[in-house]
Amino acid sequence: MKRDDGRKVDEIRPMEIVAGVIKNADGSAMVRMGRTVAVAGVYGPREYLPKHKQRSDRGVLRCVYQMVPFSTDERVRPGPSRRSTEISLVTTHALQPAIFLEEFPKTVIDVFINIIQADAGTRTAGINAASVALADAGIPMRDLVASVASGKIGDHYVLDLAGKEEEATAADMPIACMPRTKKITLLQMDGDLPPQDIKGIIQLSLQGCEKIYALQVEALRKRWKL
Amino acid sequence: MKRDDGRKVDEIRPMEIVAGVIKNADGSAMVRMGRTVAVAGVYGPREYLPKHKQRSDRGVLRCVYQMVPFSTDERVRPGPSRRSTEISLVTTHALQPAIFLEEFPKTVIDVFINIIQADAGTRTAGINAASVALADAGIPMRDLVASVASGKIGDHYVLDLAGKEEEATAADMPIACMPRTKKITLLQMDGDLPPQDIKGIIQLSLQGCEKIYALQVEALRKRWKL
Amino acid sequence: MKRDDGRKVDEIRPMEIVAGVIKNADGSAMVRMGRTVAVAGVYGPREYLPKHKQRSDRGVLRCVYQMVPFSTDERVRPGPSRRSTEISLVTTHALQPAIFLEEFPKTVIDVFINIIQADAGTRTAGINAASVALADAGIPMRDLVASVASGKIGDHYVLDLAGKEEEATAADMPIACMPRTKKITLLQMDGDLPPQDIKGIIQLSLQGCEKIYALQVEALRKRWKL
Amino acid sequence: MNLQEEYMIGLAAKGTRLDKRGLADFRPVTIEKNPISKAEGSARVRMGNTEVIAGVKLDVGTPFPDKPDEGTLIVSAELSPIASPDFELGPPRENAIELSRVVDRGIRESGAIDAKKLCITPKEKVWTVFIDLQILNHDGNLIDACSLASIAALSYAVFPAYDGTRVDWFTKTTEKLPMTATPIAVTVHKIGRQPAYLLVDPTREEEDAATARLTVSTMDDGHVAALQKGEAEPFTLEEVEQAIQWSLAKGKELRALI
Amino acid sequence: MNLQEEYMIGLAAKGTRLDKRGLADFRPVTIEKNPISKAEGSARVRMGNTEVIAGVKLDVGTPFPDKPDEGTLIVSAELSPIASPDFELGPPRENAIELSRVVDRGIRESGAIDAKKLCITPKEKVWTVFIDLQILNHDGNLIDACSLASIAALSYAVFPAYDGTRVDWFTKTTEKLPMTATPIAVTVHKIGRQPAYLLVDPTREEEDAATARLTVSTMDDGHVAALQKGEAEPFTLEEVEQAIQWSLAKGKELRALI
Amino acid sequence: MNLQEEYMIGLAAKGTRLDKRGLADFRPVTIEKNPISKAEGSARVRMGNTEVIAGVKLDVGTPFPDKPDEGTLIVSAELSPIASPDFELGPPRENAIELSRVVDRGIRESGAIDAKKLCITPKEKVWTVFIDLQILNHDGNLIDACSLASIAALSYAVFPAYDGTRVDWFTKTTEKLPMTATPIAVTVHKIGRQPAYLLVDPTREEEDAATARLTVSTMDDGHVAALQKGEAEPFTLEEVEQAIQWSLAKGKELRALI
Repeated sequence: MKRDDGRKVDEIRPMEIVAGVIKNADGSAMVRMGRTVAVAGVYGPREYLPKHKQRSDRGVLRCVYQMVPFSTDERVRPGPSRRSTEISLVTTHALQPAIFLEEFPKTVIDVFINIIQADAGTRTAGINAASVALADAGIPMRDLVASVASGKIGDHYVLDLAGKEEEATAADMPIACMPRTKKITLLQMDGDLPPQDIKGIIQLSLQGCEKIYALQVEALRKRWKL
Repeated sequence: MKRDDGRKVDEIRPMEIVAGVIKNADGSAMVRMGRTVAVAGVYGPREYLPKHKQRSDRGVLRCVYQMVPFSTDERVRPGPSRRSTEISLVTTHALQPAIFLEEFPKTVIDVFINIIQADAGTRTAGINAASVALADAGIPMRDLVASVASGKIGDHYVLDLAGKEEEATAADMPIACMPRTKKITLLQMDGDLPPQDIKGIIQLSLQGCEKIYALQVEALRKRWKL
Repeated sequence: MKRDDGRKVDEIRPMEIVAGVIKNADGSAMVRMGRTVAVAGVYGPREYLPKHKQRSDRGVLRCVYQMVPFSTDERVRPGPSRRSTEISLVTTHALQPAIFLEEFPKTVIDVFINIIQADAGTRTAGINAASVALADAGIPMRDLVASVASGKIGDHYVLDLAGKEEEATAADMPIACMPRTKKITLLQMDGDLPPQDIKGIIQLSLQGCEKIYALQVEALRKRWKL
Repeated sequence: MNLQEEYMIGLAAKGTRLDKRGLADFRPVTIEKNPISKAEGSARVRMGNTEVIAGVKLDVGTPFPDKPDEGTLIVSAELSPIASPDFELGPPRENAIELSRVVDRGIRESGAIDAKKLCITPKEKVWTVFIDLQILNHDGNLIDACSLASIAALSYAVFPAYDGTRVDWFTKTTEKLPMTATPIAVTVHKIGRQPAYLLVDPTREEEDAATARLTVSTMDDGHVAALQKGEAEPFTLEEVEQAIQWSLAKGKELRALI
Repeated sequence: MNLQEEYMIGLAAKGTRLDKRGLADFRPVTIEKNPISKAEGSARVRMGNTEVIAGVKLDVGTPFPDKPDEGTLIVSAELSPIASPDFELGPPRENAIELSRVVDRGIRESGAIDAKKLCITPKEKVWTVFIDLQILNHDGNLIDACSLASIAALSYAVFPAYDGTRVDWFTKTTEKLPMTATPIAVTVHKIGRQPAYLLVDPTREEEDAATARLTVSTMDDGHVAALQKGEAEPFTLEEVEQAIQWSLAKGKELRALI
Repeated sequence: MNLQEEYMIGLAAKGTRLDKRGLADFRPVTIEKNPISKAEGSARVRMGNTEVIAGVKLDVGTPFPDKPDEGTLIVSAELSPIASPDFELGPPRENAIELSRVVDRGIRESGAIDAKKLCITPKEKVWTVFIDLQILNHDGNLIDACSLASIAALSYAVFPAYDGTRVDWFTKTTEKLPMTATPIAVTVHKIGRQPAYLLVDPTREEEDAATARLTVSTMDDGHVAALQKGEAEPFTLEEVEQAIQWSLAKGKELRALI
């Protein structure tokens, strides 16, 4: 099968990851997946105020995903939407298992994810950026989190959907995992698939996440000059 | 005078009252008056937070009236409106005199009234439900509060307006009272009436409230298996 | 040059200042400049709550400017706008240097400015009123603050723009100053002017402020029956 | 109950008040006609130290689908913190909402404006009447002061010029609003519990001590157009009848001032 | 982990639960058809002590510019504090938003409604389908209860009369909505970490102890229409497969109730 | 005044700063052209460690009734907490509002865009120009950085395709916006009180120590298009004149970078 942009079905888009792009943040990263660009900034761990929200046994992770107004064809209105609120929530859950939050009682770790250009896969690009930004902030982690959205076009499982593939696919399935253990931390799907295809697409995505993981590690190595 | 639904002028609509309909609530009740259905849930007395809002000499009663979006012909937008804010306020005042709030300093009693079907008289149905729900919660009360809206059509004083009678009446006058002492705790009126008619309509409504009161007591008896 | 309302280029509009117009306020004033009418009320210095906002070394000044809905040709929607938020901010900064805030640690001084009729120069009228209201409240001040907006029509520098002059002017430049030292506490300008004109218009406005200052002092004298 | 409150009740038992008024007496009331030339109509009402301005603005809008041939009315009251240390910044809270709704219904439901005469093109264009209330000083009895200012401003208002496309607020016509009646709200307050006393036009101090109130709007022909009980203390039927009588009498006096 | 939680995990290890159910068992489920006669369609779902009503309202509006010949769907869930001491007043928060979006996508993306048949005049007029969810008592598993109530209410709904200009909600037709399928959501919850156990239809108590959940929406033909993982504990691929199998089986049972 | 502040004032007295710059020196400034291909025009500006992106989006809307033949301009700046520990989530506060209004007026009131050329059909359809500002890192002098990014993005922007009914953002034309001038904002900050010193392009640290600022927008022809004083310390007329001179000189340098 020939994809619009010449990729093979199991190939991710050209991907660029740069850690440390925001000077003021404790950790940060920019991730470009094809034409989608996400920037993540991490502030914390810092004292969680007001105090009654603190957890005495662990820190709290808060992620805020938002699309910058000029990131899409039709301008996005600033401010939270129902969509961005949901993505913020599932992003928090996608990243949380990777962090040793129990080491930071009473604190909050804030992760801000701004999508500055959107062309499919913004939540996955955001998770990839946030994961690197958390590591860049020196926060102890079990593993990085890698994320990609895949689907099925015709008879093929297709990795890292882009552009008009989002309309052509029988289903759009974003996934995030901790690559070392292959544990799935984000899983969503909309569409129409027989059960066996779900397994196939998840397996394809898990492989894709390994490639992304390698790029994330490389970006951190470059940042730390290892 | 013949009414659309066959009732006599001094007859209330068929009325059903069931206490204890919401398992999670401390007290609850459903009231059906014709096609109007109100559900009330009581939570409390519970500590009033933030603390600076507490009253050291008595508890605070808070009622929130709202119409569920599908309760009317044209869908109601969710969230408070000026109308629902005002009804919440007059409902609170209608119920408050019946409660021994001085026995619960520093607490708040929350009453949530949801109108799930609306066909005239929603505030009065809500007060009737809330009153039973407060008793169901075991909160000490001077009396129950009963409520009904009446008016004048042609030369007749007409009890418990329903359906198109709201348009035909010279005035719409919802009232609430503590039936044992006939003290009036809610009184509103819009329309055009000579002063003497007001007395006549209030008296008719006070009689109607006695019938409602009997049904409220019966519902509580059934609930408590007396 | 002949102005629409017959004034000379260096003449302010007929101006009326009355101190003490709001009984409940600690200080207040009404200022009429032509058809523009501003009312200012001062409450404070009073304890600044919540406490974490208090400044231990000085008091805080807060000004809120708003236009009353019926003050303009086309009705203004109630509630803050981006415009009114900005004017509130520059008004606060225009008045703050005149007040010995260091004498009132932990307090807040609230200044509410309501424009009840608008015909050019509402922010300057508001500052003039607020300045008198602060003095009326007995708050120790280095100086009063006087304010006026001027511009350039044709070849003339024109003081205190009114009505259609706002459209005719090459630039609209509101200014506020402490007249005794001629220090400029507010300066804004929109339009198109060669640099040398700016100096000329500022000088004209500083002279205008002296006349306004005299009227402010007179109003306070009258209020205090001096 | 505090001492001040007890003292007021004691005075009321003797038929008098802190400021020597009788229980059924208003403070001096004045109405200033059209103090705001930018508004289509306006009125400044002073009741003692209470001072409010009502401004009427007119604009052309679309009718509600269920009343395609009637103009619309929007009454807004903000309790601006300029007028009292009790008021706070922010969107209108329940007290401000009740105030504006009581004023609104007193005008709307009484049919004081002939809404059909505000229709320009059925289903498409009608006049919208905005009444905005600015409280300048709050010393009690805002419902009566705001209601009076509103109906006065309506009766002073004229239409702006309208060429079928745009409203020209700068040019006012001499055409008055289609008013059919002059409803006047009088609020009777209750102080004490047992015994309780009724009084009108309370100061802010008296209002704080009051346990309940009943607003009665009456019409030129002696009919009642609206009732609204406020606060938590109950009323007896006899007290309601008393309130209506007082409102009719006081309403006549206030109506004469417009 | 508290004692109650440990106890539940111990029970799960033996394949049972606090209320004696098996891990793959639902509580008794009932659906009441059209309890709200004012709605175009409605359904009351009870799952044990959880009780929700879905109401469908229809109105005529404009289509989205990018889908000029399709009707629109708006799903709203408010977690009204009447239903649980955990819920607070105010605009929907993230949990209510996730709930309504999961219900929404389960219907929208599965194509359960033939959106093109909701078009009246392309680019101008289409039917808007509102689904509003009222929670009456929250005892766990709101996603499944709300999804079931929603699809049931849609299948019971009829169009109101429409004359090309105004909708007459008072007069209902007999024409049903253009439904093409009946997606059913079943949410599998996970309790414990290592070892972990899967179970369906948790009570509120079990839900509070659960570490993660996976909602699987299945169709009449055995296909999967939607997945949504919730909460922070990860799933393995094997657990996902298990969840899909359970959802297919339970979904068939629930679909039969409509 | 703290020690750091005193130290900065001491340096300023000698004509220098913490990072060795002269008082009238900017940090290195770079402009990246069209970094956002989805926007109709965009510019990334770096001033030292301050980094902002301005994105221009175009859409077709209705004109304001009082300017029926002119396009509209909407400038929005959100101070996203990604860029600084000082920024908080939520709707724009007064600082963000002042920032966007200063940028807006610098462009609008200078007539830099020929608004009449944005008219498609008078009274009905005009182009709306949205400028959105994304701060990526805040190290001071946001007004100048955002103003520069905005005017640069405008000058790089091209119209999307438009067939009279729908905008096709996917297809960009080669037609540029009708720009007539290039206003540049330079903000002069004041540190100390007596004596006080002026400097340009402060870092965040210097900005926190500054007591006042004056933004001067200048045009290609040496005219001044806008002034905006910020913060509470007053300026003398001499200081204003100094600020204008610096702004003219620095503005020329910055304009050359576009």
